[in-house]
Amino acid sequence: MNVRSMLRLAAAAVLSLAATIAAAQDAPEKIRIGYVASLSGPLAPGTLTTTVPNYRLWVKDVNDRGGLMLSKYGKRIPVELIELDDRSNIEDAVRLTERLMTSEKVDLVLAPWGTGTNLAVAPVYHKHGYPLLAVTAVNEKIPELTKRWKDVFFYLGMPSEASKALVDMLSALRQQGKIGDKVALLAVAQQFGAELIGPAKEALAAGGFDIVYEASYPVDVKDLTPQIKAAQAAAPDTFIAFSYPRDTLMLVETAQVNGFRPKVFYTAVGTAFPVFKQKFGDKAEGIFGIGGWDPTVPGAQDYFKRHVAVTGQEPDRWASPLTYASLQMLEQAIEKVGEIDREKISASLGSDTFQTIAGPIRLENNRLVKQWWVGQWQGGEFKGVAPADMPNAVPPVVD
Amino acid sequence: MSAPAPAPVLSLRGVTKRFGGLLALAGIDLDVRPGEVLGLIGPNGSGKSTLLSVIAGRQRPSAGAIRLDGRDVAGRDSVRLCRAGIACTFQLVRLPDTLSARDNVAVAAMYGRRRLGIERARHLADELLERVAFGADRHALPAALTYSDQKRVELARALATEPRILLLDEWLAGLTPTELADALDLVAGLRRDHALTLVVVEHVMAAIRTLCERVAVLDAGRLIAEGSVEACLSDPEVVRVYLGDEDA
Amino acid sequence: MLAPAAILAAAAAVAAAPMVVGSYGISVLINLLNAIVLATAWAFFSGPTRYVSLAAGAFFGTGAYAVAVLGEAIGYVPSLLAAALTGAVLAAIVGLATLRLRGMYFVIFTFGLSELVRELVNWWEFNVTHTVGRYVFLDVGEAEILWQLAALAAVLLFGWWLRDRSRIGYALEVIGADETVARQIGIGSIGLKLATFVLSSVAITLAGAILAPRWSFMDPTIAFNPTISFMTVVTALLGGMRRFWGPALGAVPLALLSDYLATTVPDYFSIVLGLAFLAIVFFVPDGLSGLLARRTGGLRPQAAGLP
Amino acid sequence: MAFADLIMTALLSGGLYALVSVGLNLQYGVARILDLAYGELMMLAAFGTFWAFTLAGLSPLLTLVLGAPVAFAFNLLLFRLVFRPLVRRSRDRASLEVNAILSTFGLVFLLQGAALALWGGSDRAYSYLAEPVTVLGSVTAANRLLALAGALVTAAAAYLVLRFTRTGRALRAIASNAASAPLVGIDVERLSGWAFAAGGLLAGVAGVLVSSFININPAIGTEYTMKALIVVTMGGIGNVLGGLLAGLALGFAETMGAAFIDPGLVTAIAFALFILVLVLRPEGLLGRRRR
Repeated sequence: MNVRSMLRLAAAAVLSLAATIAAAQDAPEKIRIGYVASLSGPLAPGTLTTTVPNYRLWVKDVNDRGGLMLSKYGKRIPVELIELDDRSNIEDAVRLTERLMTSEKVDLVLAPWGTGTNLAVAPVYHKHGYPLLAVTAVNEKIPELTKRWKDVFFYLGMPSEASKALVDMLSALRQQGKIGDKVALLAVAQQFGAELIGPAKEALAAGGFDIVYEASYPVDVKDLTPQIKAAQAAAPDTFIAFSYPRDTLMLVETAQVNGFRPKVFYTAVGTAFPVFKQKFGDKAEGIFGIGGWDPTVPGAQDYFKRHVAVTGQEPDRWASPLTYASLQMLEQAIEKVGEIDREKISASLGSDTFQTIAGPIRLENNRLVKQWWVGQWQGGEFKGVAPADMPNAVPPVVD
Repeated sequence: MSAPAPAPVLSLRGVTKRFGGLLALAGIDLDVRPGEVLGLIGPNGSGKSTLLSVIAGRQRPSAGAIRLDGRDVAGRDSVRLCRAGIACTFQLVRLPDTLSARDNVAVAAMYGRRRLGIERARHLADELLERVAFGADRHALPAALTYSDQKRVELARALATEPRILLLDEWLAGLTPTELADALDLVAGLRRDHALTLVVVEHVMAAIRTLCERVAVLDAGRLIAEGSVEACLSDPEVVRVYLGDEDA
Repeated sequence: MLAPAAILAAAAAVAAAPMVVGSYGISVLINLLNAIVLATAWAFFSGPTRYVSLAAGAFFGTGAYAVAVLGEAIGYVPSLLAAALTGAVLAAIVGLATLRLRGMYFVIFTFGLSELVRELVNWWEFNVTHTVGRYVFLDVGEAEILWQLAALAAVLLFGWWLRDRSRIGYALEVIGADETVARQIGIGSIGLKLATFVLSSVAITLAGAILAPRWSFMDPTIAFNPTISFMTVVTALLGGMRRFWGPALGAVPLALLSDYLATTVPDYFSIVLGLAFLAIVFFVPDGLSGLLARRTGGLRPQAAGLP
Repeated sequence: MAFADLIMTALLSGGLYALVSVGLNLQYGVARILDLAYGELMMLAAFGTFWAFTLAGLSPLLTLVLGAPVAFAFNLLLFRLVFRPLVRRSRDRASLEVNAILSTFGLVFLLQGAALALWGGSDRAYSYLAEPVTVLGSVTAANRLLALAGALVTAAAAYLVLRFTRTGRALRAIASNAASAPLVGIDVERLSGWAFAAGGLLAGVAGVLVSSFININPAIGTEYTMKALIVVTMGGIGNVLGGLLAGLALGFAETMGAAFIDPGLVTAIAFALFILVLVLRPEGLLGRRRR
């Protein structure tokens, strides 16, 4: 049976190759852009909150403009989006990515969602020379990885920077006399939690904070009441949880039920998600979380409205604007190059400055070095509050 | 009844088996002499099958000693007892459903005491099936066989392990009168040819009379009589047990 | 002698494939061979003994994680050996503790085991090494991965074929049907079951170890993916476990079907796959190998070794 | 943490385990269908509750009442269409189990895919009864307390029905020996269908009750299926009280483990307990030996 399937594969490959050669002479009818993402399975909620809506929105936006302007052919060429589902399975992600590049021969491949999946497919992008705009990958090895894979671009930064920004904000608040020294620290026992809690502890210790409670919990935790009660008993000024979406919502609800109201209440991934606002409404007010955005950047408000209109949901107020910004960068890079030449597009992405809904972006060593790390729900909006030197950072509200 | 009895090949002393609060065997003392056919009788639930499975190593006795050729084997499992020469058939036929009749027998010859290779084991299986007057297709799966042929396969399988002591648990039950007569001849012949010692649990009294030199009668886990068939069957307690339980 | 020749020919064809098919073709073949190895290894134990094990994910993950942790430190090949050894030890411990369980209790136990191993590895990484998630930068090409999987599949298939022609094959049949009977005819069932379980688990562990370099990043959630356990069982059941080539037969349509559906109906992928499963249960009751055997006039089970 | 808090946490998480297991006990223990799509039934109910609450402002308790007949009918239909033919075809319990694994695995994909196509894959959540209630001197969320109450009520109801009604006795006869149940005049197919549908109904109840304190998305079911299977197995297949006991035992083990050993190890501790129980009592806490 192997021989037969091999033959069939070979035949398919030959056919599609012939088709490609025949079509390559004139301007292409469309630019084919694909992606493999977790449309189902455990990674789907993140994918369908942050990544996929932006891809669909961007393609619609581009096609509403008539397509991408390729100067080589002197006209706008519409974009066709090819979506594949890896079912949250990493081997499927690798294989289907390979398929898009070598069998479907799409022009560009957008990134999947999540650190693990992005890193798993990165070698495939690298091997076939496709740029990977790995927006939703957060990890400490970014400087090494960008050396290894020159076509891979990172946007969300490193966990140690997140911890530093958070602790800097706390130090400033303490200096203003708004909070005291006592910090309670929780982390989900997973790559994300592990990479954040280590640097956070160091930064807190260096900043002279007093960690009065520290604990971790497994990814599939069912009830966080004991942790919240224990943290509450330690009477901290600041509560920090390096959490994932499902536990983020659980932590907030449990804290509210138990009347646990530290001056600073911070939860991580998920705080910026629309589901957070949907569930807590007014009760979200004042809660800190990872991410944040600046709604005053030109185009940002409009983006927000289009996102709601086209995808039926609000964007995630952390990685969503950056995802869309990464697509704007891709668009501008393509139009600057004027044709689908992936090597040139990668070069442009790595060196040019782009105007986006997240402000002007210029990558350094293939990564975005300045980004929002702490946001706070203020007046129904999750505003960026730290690092304080970000443009339009609003001051954190602590009463 | 003159010469001193030869040393027993199998000797039970105080063999006891409890299931929770239930006493299934209450200190059984019993000797099995080499080459004899010992009948084990008693009403339903008297502990006959339990006793057989304890002897065969399927169940551990709660207390007591079982000596095989003078060595205590109580608590040894059925694998070791099989290799020591004890084989049995089951009260309800138990034949693996995916192996043919022949392979069901052959596999016992591949293990058991002989440990033959596949071809020789199959050859032996053919011989044994013939010996037990198995009349159907050797390649048939057990489900396709008649009950009496299934029983014959079980017997052949037990023989294939090359036992010295063969335990038959109601092997004759459910046979037609003609089949029964043939089967009795067969068992008697096997005993002669293979120098077997047999322990037979049986309800068919005619079979007991034909086959057994001695019987042991169990009731409620106790041994209530032991000796020649006639003597036991006229024992007042045995009569009471049987009339009280079976014929009522 | 037809079967060994066929196995060898298939393995050779797969080994030659990288010269013919492109990168994606190799990916498809890797996926297919991985499914074949997992399903065959699983059925190698579960087929004759009729134990339904959901531990495939645990062993696969153990192999993958072992290579992720040790690969760079001690080299790829030594890390493969270390993975196999870890899998063997784990399987021996698990086997000794659980092979007396039967039916659903064993199923759930083995599933619990996968979760337990994942939790413990996660806990260890979080609290002791402080690095949940490992980077796997090993210089192992796709073709090499394919060759290793092909070799492993060939060894497994050939081993099973050989076993069917040995006393052990017969013994396992009896054990699976009725362990009491097996023991009564002198088959040391515990040792045989344990040995089979260990061999099967080592093969699954090796599959994980071989695939690890394909994903440059590994964390316990990725490595110990419960889907692997379920897909393995379903693949083997679909192919049928009565014949040594059955599980491999189940892998072919599943691997190709899922790729086909993922690309043609990505949005309704799950629905169509679900319907396909139901259709299979209703229209292919004995697995594909059963269907094929019936079509070809029903191989007499006794004609060549075991059924 | 205060002693009262510990006890309350243990009861709540144990109650959650018990709650999700009752329905599966009926479907698997009594109707003999190993339903891997059990969690998906919960997922559908959770989604239904979410939409009823968000779109129509319907209280989850009202959804519970209105949805119950729907869930029952849906599961009865499922049994008639999918599982009855399988039961008829299967030679023995083992082959039924294989068929059930394959078909319900397909059902998992089907139901998840349907939810995905209908409602998308992102997380949904709403807030209901996230109010503090003080019980035994410990502050607890009312919605979690409601789930505990649900566990006790459904387990008690299932137990009483199985124990003291004619139908219940017939169902238990099927559970212990389906082959000989017809001999004593029991309509196995009809009653199995009812048991399956009742189990599906209880899956729905569990889905409604947990929906207010979890994130709802199409993929949440699998986890509950596995948890429920573990609880059912640990308690003794088909034994509702055993399931309740096993659920509570797991809850206590997790809570005490988190408090006195390491919160990062709760799942490992729960599994260790599960494994210990199975090694010591392979038939489950209150199960009866089969062989």
